[in-house]
Amino acid sequence: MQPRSPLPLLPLPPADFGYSEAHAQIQASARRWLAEHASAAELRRLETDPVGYAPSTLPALAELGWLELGCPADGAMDHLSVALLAEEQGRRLLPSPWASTIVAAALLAQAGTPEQRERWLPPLVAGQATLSVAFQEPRGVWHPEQLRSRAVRQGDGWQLTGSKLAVAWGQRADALLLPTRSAEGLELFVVERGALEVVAEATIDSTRRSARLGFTGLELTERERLEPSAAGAALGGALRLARLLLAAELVGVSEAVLALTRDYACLREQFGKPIGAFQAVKHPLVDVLTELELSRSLVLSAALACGGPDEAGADTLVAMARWHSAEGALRAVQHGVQLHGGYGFTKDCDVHFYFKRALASRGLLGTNVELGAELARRLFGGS
Amino acid sequence: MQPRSPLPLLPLPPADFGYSEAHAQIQASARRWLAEHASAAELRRLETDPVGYAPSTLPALAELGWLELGCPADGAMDHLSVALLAEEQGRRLLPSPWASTIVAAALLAQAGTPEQRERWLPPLVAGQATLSVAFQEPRGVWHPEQLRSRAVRQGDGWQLTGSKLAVAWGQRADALLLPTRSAEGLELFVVERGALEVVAEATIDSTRRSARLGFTGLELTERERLEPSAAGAALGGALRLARLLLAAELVGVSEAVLALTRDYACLREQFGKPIGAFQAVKHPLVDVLTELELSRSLVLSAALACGGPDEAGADTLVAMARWHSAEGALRAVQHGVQLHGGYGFTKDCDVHFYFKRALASRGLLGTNVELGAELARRLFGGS
Amino acid sequence: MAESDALAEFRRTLRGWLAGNVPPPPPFKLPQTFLEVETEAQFRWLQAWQQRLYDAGYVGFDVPEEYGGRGIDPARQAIVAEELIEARAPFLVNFIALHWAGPTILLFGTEAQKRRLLRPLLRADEIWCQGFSEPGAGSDLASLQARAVQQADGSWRVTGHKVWTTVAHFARWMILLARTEEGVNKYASLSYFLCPMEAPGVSVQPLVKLNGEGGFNQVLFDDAPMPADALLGERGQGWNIAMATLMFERGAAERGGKERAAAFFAQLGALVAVAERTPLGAGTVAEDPVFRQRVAALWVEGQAIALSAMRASATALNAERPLALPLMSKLVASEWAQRLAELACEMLGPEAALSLEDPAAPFGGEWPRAFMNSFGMTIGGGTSQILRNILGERVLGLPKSK
Amino acid sequence: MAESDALAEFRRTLRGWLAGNVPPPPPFKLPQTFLEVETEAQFRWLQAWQQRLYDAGYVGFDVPEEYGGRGIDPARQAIVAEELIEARAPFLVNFIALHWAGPTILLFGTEAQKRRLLRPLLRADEIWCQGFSEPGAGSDLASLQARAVQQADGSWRVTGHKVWTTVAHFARWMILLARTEEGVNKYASLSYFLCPMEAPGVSVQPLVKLNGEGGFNQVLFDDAPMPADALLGERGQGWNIAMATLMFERGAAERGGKERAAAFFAQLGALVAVAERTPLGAGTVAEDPVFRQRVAALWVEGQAIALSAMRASATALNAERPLALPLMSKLVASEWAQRLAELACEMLGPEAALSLEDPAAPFGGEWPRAFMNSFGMTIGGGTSQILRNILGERVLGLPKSK
Repeated sequence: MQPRSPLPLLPLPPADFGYSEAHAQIQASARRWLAEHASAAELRRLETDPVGYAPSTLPALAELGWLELGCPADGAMDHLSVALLAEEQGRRLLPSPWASTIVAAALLAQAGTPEQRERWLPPLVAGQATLSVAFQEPRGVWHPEQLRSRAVRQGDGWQLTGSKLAVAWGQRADALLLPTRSAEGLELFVVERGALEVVAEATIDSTRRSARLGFTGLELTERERLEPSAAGAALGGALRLARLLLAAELVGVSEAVLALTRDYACLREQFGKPIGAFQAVKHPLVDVLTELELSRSLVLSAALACGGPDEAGADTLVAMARWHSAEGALRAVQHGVQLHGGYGFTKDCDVHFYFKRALASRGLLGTNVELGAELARRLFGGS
Repeated sequence: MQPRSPLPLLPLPPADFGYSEAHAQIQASARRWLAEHASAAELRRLETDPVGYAPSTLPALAELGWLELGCPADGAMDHLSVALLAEEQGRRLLPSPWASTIVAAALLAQAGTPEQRERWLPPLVAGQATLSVAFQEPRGVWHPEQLRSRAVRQGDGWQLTGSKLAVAWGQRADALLLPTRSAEGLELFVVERGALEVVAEATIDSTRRSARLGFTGLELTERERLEPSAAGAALGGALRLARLLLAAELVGVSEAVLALTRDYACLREQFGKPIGAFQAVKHPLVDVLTELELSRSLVLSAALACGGPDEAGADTLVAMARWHSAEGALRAVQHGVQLHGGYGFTKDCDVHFYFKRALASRGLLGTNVELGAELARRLFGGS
Repeated sequence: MAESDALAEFRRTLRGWLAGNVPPPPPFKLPQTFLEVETEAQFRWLQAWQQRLYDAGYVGFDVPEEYGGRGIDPARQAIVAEELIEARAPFLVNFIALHWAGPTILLFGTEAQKRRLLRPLLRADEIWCQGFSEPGAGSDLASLQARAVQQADGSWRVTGHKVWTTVAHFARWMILLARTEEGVNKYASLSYFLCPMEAPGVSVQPLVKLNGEGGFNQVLFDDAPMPADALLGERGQGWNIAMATLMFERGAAERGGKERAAAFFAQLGALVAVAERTPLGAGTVAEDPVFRQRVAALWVEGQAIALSAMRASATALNAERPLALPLMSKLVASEWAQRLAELACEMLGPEAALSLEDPAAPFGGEWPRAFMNSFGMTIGGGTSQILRNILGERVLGLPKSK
Repeated sequence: MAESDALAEFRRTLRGWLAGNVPPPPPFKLPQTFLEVETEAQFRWLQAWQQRLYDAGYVGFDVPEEYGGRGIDPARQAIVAEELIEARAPFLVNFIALHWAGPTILLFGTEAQKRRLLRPLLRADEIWCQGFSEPGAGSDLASLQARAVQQADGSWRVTGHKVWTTVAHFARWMILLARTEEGVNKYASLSYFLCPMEAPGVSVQPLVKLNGEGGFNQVLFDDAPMPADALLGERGQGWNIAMATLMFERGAAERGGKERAAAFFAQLGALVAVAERTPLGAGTVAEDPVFRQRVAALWVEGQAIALSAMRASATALNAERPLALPLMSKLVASEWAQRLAELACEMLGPEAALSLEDPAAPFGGEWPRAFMNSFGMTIGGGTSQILRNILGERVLGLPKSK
């Protein structure tokens, strides 16, 4: 018998993975709607659009209930539904601030003052307003303990100084949620966009735009400060949700690339047969398949755990899902380009949209090296 | 233009890689001799042999000049010839303490007292005696600065305490060379085997036997101590040579496995054609081929550098060769077993000898993780 | 989801029973899995354990009571499997019987076959081996050459050469695939037999695995007789029945996901133990950032495989691609286990060379042994290469490679 | 091995000339390689550089003087190549001409073709593009459909559709592969042409690469005329000549190993710079043990590739397997460069998403661009998949996969 060390106990899903008839319906209706409203042609049109998404998208999603599922008024949500929707959205790369908005809403719902919640949540759920959480700072910083943005008490109010980057759809958000650190610890503020210096980033990924923010001595009042007692837990929950959504989206990316490449491999003939008959094409596609099915198991389990009592366990599963789906998606898009051959190297082939999304996503909210270190700490302790 | 950082300058080989007609002849004659004297049948016979190699082997190699090439009296040697011979030996896995003996001889030639050299070098070159350097200690220690074996001055002599493991052919060596540390620094001793507690290790690799040594309060005189002024450089050189030989052998291992598997893939038919026609077999074999050709370039360049003035550069190239050939050989033998299918899983198939050698060699004189860290220090500095 | 009171009670009782009944290690080396059972002593010891477990009522929750089972009860079966791993109980030696032959007989056997064979199979009174592969027919199984000829009295005579037959030297029965028909395609000419191993003309010769262990064999049939009722299913139906067996073999069976998950966690725990107990420099391997990263990667992948084993039975979640998880489980699990064993060997550094026979070998020399044995799983039961073909063709719908 | 005095003097002079003549970066973004030349401004600037270098006497050491070259002098050629990298000089824009078309013309051209074409090719006065691939003929090049029909006067008319034609929009000439014969096998029915691009019926349409850059095109031929002397070699010899060109393209050419080695070291140096200059936590990426290990692995592999490029010309060391290094060099180099660019992107974390257009992008956004461009090399000139087939069949002697 081999000696064994105990592993951290992670939450295990129930036998049916909590997947109900209601989930199947949500998924099916999302797929129908996306098939009608999201297309590669629309992605091409939006590439040069200054906004980057159709203004009608968010109200339409609100009508479908996507926002309600993600931002229920009582602060709880069905993470599994949201993850399923995120995957569907990833399959089509539907551009919209849906994901960033529900992450912001979850944060506000948990740590906003009654006034802030009253001000923002109803228009958010109606698809009439968007918010975004500015998690990421320069130098690869995102961990709440390591933030460099500073909040200093100034009389009755606050002075904020710092900078943020890769803020999803920050250039169009009505307001931004700013995590900062003060002498007392973590502080969250909700600030209307006009008060900040917001610059749209030029990125490789036209389907999810982002911005960098700067603020130097920005004067704010207590009204813009979220409940300090809830800030830590709420930011942790928002980070977990954001990572979960990213992971689920990336499963969708892998699915889409697999479908495109599989179809091409069945049609494209060389040497008198479809290239999919060659193991040099078939086997990498199988590897994409197996990786994405493994990612999906992690994403679903992580989504279930997010609704459960074991927050540390949920964090670990979410980190695993994020790690695995980002690795898998990057392999998937690389095979996608390579196996499409010369055509795959052109913008005519739809794979490039997915390639860019996968590449742009891999470093968000923790690189895989950081996530690996985070998981190793869970396993072994230490630093 | 991308900004660039300077890389450490490594010695580059001349256009002909220093490979002369003489080298070609050495290689050809070695190959002829090995074709006649080394075989899988002999490996099978020796598996249960208590010695592990034919007693006639070393004198025969001496006659062929293998030992002279490796242990010239003036301390210099043609590393390229020795590396070429080591590769040939690796292809056949010829069991013999040839490699360990010439490493020991190189150490003695550089740091032995005149009396020690007189005592040992002539019988070594004649294939009448064998020596082995005990580089490796428990806890993965091999670096000369980190050795835990201790030498303490005791009156006119010394008292040694420590333990060693994975000493190549240590159970048959006439004497062992023991690196230790004293208050003054590194100390080398040459000790006849009988004075030590020597236990043959039971390893997976029957083609290169090894022993562990123990010594507690072992009393030695100055006569057994090598020149302290030369000890550091000599041990460094011996380590370099041992790693080079290991790397070259492993290129031979990859070559042999590639040949066996390629031949099998041409003969074995499934689904009405030779399995080598399937890309799932062909492409991994090509990867074995490209890796081993890359390893070979490193081994040859490292061998040339070992004869040159830039010791740090030679150390780096040797570390690279050792790293790359060990990784490559382990991949090669894994593919070798896998692609032979059920037959590859049996001892009837010769691949298992190579599998075991590759697995047993990977951790010797620095694991690949350590070598990677060593190379990174060269590149970036730091620890 | 909390367990029902009845199940929780069952688990408690079982746990108590195991605490009192799991035997201490024997004085000889135990094999790592059923694939390596070599000596009579190992076999008897393991057989006794399965018999004791059966007699206590814990074997056979996938077999109706009339055939000697405990009635179909997946929940209890899963609990037994989990608790056996938890208690580090020995494996069940009649593995091929329990997981491949048994379910196949239950699916395709006659009432008489089920009544005769299943009970002694569950109790390890009669051991089963598998006779599919041949020297010339590995990946291309359908090209096998063993031939069974029906006699005037309805009985059979079989001649052929099977390899890769684990535990054949202890087996009373073999599930045997042989050619019976002429003039039809290679798939339609095969039949499936439940072949007695004690017949004259059957000889078992041990093969030695690359790591020196035995436990697997070749079996030669020289005009060996089989009774008429050795045939399972219909003549010419052999390929289809064999595919069912292979699905069981590749993990497509309804075995509990939690059981398989527990097995992955056990392997990971063993790897973590190597990292934590193997000294490196002033500390241990578990403190080295590069090894930590690699272990983390295997942890993620292992967790994903374990969760996928559980998800395989959540039908609604596999509607889009129902065959993917069953067909991929052996592929990903066997390659993962191989990487895990390789990493453990790498952690051991030069001491990874020490074998079972060396008393100073870390972890008893089990890791190089496990690494070598891991190829049994990436080759046997369909090589990884063949499984990738099958997944590409049956799940992705890509054109045939052959 | 010390350089001869004459060569050392040549190197000194060149180094001095470069110090005074390498132009400062232009006000617009330069392409990373010749594959990405997109705008007229980029082209003119790069053309002027090649012309200046030619006029100074540093281009054409692989072409005899009577054709406008500097005489065959591999040593000087290697020195020029090394010093250009050392001085970070711009690349030579007429790349296809210098490395593929030129050597092919020198090998197969008539005296008149060589006299007419080589000098303007070396000086970048006339740019060359390559017309091999077609939408339906990529990996299976021999199945191409472009057709050239000889007219009564000996001239030709060509109709077809070529893709993947880098710099076609600036090209005066194309090396063109087209079908000319009927009733013979697909290989024997091809001929090789030196086709003028300014003829009526030739239209060039830009294609856009996945990263948004241009520089590569499709070219449509609609009954376009070519003179009789556009044919290179004999009718029906096209496949063999094309194979020679592909060998040049895949790096089998006699280009100096040291030059190629210097290119690898430049790429590695760029990766090291990313590690050293990219902040991570309190330090830099270069202090992270996991990234260090990965960079070390790429360093080892890059050094091995560079040394192999040098070893390729040491004939005696390649006697056993003369084709291995030439045929593998593009495969290993392109996959290595792809991994390197991917690793650089990983080091940049979230900022790997920033593109060339973002003034705050680290390293000007070159790394995601380079990663995407790297697929041009793993696809173009024979995909990695096809190259593995070729190596397996031609070097290892394995049976054909097709």
